[in-house]
Amino acid sequence: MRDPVTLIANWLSGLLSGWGLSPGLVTVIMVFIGVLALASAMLVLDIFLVWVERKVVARFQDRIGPNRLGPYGLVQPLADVIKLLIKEDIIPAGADRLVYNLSPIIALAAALLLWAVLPISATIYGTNLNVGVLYLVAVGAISTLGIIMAGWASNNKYALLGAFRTVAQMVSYEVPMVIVLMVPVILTRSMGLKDIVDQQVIWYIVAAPLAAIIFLISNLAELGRAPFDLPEAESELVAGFHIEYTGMKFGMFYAGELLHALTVGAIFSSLFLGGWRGPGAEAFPIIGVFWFFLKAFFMYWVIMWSKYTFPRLRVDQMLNFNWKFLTPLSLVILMTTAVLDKLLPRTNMLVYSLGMLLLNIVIVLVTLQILRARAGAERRRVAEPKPAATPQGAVTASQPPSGASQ
Amino acid sequence: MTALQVVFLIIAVVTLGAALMVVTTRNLVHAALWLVVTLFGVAVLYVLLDAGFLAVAQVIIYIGAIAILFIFAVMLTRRVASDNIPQTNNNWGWAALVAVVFLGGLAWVLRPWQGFSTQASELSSRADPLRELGQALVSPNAYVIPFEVASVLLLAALIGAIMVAWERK
Amino acid sequence: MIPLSWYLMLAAGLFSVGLFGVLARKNAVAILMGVELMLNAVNVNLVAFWRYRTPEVIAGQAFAIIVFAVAAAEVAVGLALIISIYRRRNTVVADEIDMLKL
Amino acid sequence: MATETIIWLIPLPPLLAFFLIVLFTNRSKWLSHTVAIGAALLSWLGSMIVFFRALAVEHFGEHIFASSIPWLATGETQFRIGVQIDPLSAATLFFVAWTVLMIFLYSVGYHNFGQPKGDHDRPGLQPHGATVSDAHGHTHTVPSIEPMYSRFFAFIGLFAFGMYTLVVSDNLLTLFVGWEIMGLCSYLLIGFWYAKPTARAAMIKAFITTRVGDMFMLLGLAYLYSQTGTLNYREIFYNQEVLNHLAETPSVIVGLSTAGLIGILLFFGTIGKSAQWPLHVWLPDAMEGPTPVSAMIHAATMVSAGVYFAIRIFPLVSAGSEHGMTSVMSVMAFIGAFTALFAATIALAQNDIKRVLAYSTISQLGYMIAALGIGAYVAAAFHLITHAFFKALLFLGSGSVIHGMEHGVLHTGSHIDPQDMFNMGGLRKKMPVTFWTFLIGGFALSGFPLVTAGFWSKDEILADAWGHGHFLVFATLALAALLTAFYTMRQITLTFFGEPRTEAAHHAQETPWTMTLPLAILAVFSVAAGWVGVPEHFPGLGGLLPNWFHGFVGGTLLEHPEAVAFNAVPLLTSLVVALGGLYLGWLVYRGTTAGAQDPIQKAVPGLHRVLKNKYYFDELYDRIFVQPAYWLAESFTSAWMDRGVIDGFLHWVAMVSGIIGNALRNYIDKPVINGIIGDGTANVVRKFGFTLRGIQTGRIQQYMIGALVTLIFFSALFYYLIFIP
Repeated sequence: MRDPVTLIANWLSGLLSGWGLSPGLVTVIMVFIGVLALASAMLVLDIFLVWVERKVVARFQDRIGPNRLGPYGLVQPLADVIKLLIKEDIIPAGADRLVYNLSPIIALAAALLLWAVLPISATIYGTNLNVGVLYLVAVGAISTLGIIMAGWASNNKYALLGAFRTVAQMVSYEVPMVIVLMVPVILTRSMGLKDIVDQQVIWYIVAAPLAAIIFLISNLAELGRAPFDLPEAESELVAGFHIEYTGMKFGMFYAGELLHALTVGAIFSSLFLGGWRGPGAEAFPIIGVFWFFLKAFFMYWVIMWSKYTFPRLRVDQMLNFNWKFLTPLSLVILMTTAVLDKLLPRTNMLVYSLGMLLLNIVIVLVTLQILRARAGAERRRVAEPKPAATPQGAVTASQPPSGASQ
Repeated sequence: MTALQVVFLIIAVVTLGAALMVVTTRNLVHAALWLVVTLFGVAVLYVLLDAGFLAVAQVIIYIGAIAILFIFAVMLTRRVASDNIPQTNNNWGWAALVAVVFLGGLAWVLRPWQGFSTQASELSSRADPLRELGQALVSPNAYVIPFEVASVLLLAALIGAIMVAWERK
Repeated sequence: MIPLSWYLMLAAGLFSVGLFGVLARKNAVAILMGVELMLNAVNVNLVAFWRYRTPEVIAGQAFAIIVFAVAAAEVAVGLALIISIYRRRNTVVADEIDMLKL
Repeated sequence: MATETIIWLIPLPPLLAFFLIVLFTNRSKWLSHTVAIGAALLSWLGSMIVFFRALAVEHFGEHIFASSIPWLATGETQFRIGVQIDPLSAATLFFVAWTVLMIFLYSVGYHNFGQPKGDHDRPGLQPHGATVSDAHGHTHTVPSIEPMYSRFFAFIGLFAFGMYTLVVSDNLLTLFVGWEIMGLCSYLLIGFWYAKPTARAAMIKAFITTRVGDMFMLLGLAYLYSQTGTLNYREIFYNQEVLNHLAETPSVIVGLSTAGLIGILLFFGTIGKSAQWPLHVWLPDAMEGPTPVSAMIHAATMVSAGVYFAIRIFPLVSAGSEHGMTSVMSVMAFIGAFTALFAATIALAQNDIKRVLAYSTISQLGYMIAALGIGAYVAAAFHLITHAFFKALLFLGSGSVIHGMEHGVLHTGSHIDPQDMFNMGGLRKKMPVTFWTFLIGGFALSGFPLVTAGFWSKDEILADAWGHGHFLVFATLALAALLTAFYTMRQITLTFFGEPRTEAAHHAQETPWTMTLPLAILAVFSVAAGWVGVPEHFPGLGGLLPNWFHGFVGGTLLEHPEAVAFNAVPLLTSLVVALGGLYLGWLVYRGTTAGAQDPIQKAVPGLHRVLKNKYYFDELYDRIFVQPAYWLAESFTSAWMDRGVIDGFLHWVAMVSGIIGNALRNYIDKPVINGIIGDGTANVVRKFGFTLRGIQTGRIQQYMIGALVTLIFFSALFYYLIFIP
């Protein structure tokens, strides 16, 4: 009973094969059922997330949030969904119908597809891709595509501009994310997420805290939330790429975004916080699920926390921060961890992790030192008194410059 | 017809159809999107050919970067009201003919080739293509040189592209 | 199982479609797309030959990776050129870019 | 100093004078004439030394003064030139030295040295006198100095050099060089006053006619050289076998031996130079030159050079004359005699004082040539020398008469010809010295018996003619002698006797001492020279003086010519002829008054007109030679030959080439080359180019299709060729 899910799965496959289906077909059906179960679970969770989002945001802003409908406003999301479903579905004139309708689907699908790889518990996982990590990046790329299609199809200049900004941001932040993503891969010597989580007896946050932070930051940018929420900055671009979307299409976008945030939290936790690892998770995979979701929601909270505290960044600040700070730093981390990995003995994970931690601390100190020096130079430059019109300059060209200083 | 073959056929049809759509649709953005579909089809083909890493790489590189680049390019170079004019130039007849002849030629050449219909051999279980690939790419006696050259090429292309597209004032 | 010939035929088809795209499309970007298709066809062939002929030798896949790199570089530079031509000539139609002079 | 070096040096001072004057001193007149006269003195001194040393030598004919140097390398042999003085050249040298010196001296006075510059004298014209105002104010014109004074002395210096070279040379070539230099100087001096058109015509006439003679002479020299291989006197004229060889070998012209032909050709040179009958026309016109020139050229030197040359080649001419006169000698005799008579007759009708003397010179030269023709070698030489003296005297005398007359013309300002005898008359009172010397010269010319040198030499010739039986020659010469006496007396009476027929004659004055001194000296010689050659068996005077001349000059020939036996007839005829002529001349012309007509003209107007116009020879030559020459030049060569034939030919060639060119252009160049090859290929290439141009469309996709099509085609081809079998 420690693992009801696999139990049910085996039961079902036995049932099916019992019906005389060819084993291939059976696996196909089983896979299908698995996917269906996971997807529907996620979507339901998605609706709950809407509530969570609004409640937590309210709390941050020192207000209560929806509490009218149902106990603590739990029914509010349902109301929202029903409202969205009822709303008239307007397609802007000149919009590219096919692309217009396709983009919300892709946006949501991208979020869902990520779950295929995440090991929810020791035995419950979509599939054990040996290139799991890369899969994550790939799906991220697809979400970018969706946004572009949305921006393009709605035949609206602001939408297009918003789409461009989003894509620029996502594409540029993808680079540090992918690089930093390699750090856990180096630590576990495998790209499969299942292996990463299995290896994480000692959470990787301990071994590579800096990598974790960079991963988190870049993912925030990927989501287009928090300090980096330029795409749908209300004051400037109204609602970014999903201006023209109304009704359920907008709902899908909104839900996709929330789900994606949760997924990022889940990925972060599985990569750096040991995923389903927790006391009793080994023995009872179902408890693993609990730990997994606990960590996921914790990270989700952190994301929301950063969203409602940091002010919005300017576009050039955002890009500079990425290309001039994050990318070089992540490259350095990757290089050093790779080198150190070769040096440190893998036999004793604790020593290994501490070594890695030490490395990270050193890197942090060095970067702080560099930043402080650069900041000092900048302050001096700004503070330097710029001379007013020097007498030399005032001299007419005809007289030789040397003699006119009296 | 095994399931796999059915899957293969579906994917083949999807890929070829998307490819045809890429070269025939009038709206360029649609062409780009159909391209994405084709690339996706190819990625799935890789999966069928047990080259998982390549599939994901395909997705990341082609769809993630190149397709988006295409879309960017199309949007940047869009001229007003030029979407619905026929996008093929006037000697498409010849092009079609050449393509068909090419296809025929290839097929005709491949037919007598004895290895034409070899069946897929079982992958030895212990073999881990990803590891082999990783090592092949960096081990000196295999493909490190092309790998390094490719990196230099990418750097050059990077700088070149920026220089060329630089908006000279 | 799927015989190698299917893959080859698929690749050939994809290649010739790409070829047609290159030869027939008016827009330069579309031509590059055609080129991409042809490169993908090549990749499929490479991987197919790796899978069917010599699974023990990783050369096929290595080549595919290299083709990826080259394709990416090629598209980057190609599109940069096209954009600069567009800025200078205000056209991307291949037939109108027939003068070496700017 | 050795005699040979002196001989070498004799010709050089005048040449030096010529260059000094031309290059340096021509600006100052005094310096120029001093240099010239100094040079003449030096040469004269050298000649006298050599002459007297020659006299001192016993049998001078055999051992003569001679020295020669190798001058020209002709193949392996060296052509040698040098100097040689033998008795003949010694005698010639003597009279040449004297006459040249006298003429140099005379020219100073003649060209009015010391007189003021002419008012409007122009170089190239005779001085026209200068107006001078004496102490108390009234002006009168005085003869002015010759503007080209130093130029005159330079030319006569060059002339003297030519004469001396001719005399001292030991071979025919340097003789010919001297000969040509004198020709040039006569040309320059005749045309001294080159502004006068008549002078210009005369100089050209003189030069051309002498050149005709010289051309034949040159032919003769060349022929001689080709036959004998040398031109040296000793090797030819004193080498008997050479002479015999020449005499025997027949020449190109049948009937004439080589010696004969060469003789005739060389004799032509003498005819030209000494103005014998056919080529005599230039001498009278040469009177255009100043009188010293006429004297020098036409009395003393140049013309006598011609005779000297004839005497020099006498051995060649007389080679083979054992059996009577050779053809050449008969030709010489005929021409000599005829010229003597012919010139004498013309002299009768001349009014100009100098022209009469010119014709008398021609006739006297005819005498010498006739003497040579009949073999009287010594007599010819003797007459040559005596004639030189008294003819120079007569010419200089006439010069001083003219000079006196000019004085009178300037004084009276009347425009009459100072040279015309009919404007003179009665000058014996005005110019006594000139009168007496002129009289002596005249008597010597006409052969006044016993006293004058002319008598002895002319008598010698007549005696020889009679002695050798040439009676025809004797008769003509006697008649010529008569006419000579007659016109001499005519001249003397017209100029000196009677009353001055014109105002100018009335004011004529005696000429300065520089002119009268030479007259006096020459007068002495005209008399003394005769006594040198008095024949032994002459009745009365015979034995008094030894016939030195015959012995001395005879020595130049190989075998001595023996003196001819005495015979009374020639002696008597010469006496009668001389005295008769003189008396007749005085008788006819003593009464002529101013403006009177010439008695002869009154007597025989027709003959007189013919004589006056010199038998119309000038017109004859004009018609025979000059007109045809012009015609030849004008119509034949230029009109017909040049324009007609040559130009015609050229035009024809041009036309033909034009036609060919056009034909080529029209039928080959345009249609074939331009058409087929040129444009044809161009069109083909263009067409080909056009078809190919299609490919260059600029559309990149068409290129790709093209490339792929060929790729497929070739791959199929190769596949089919290589793989299938």
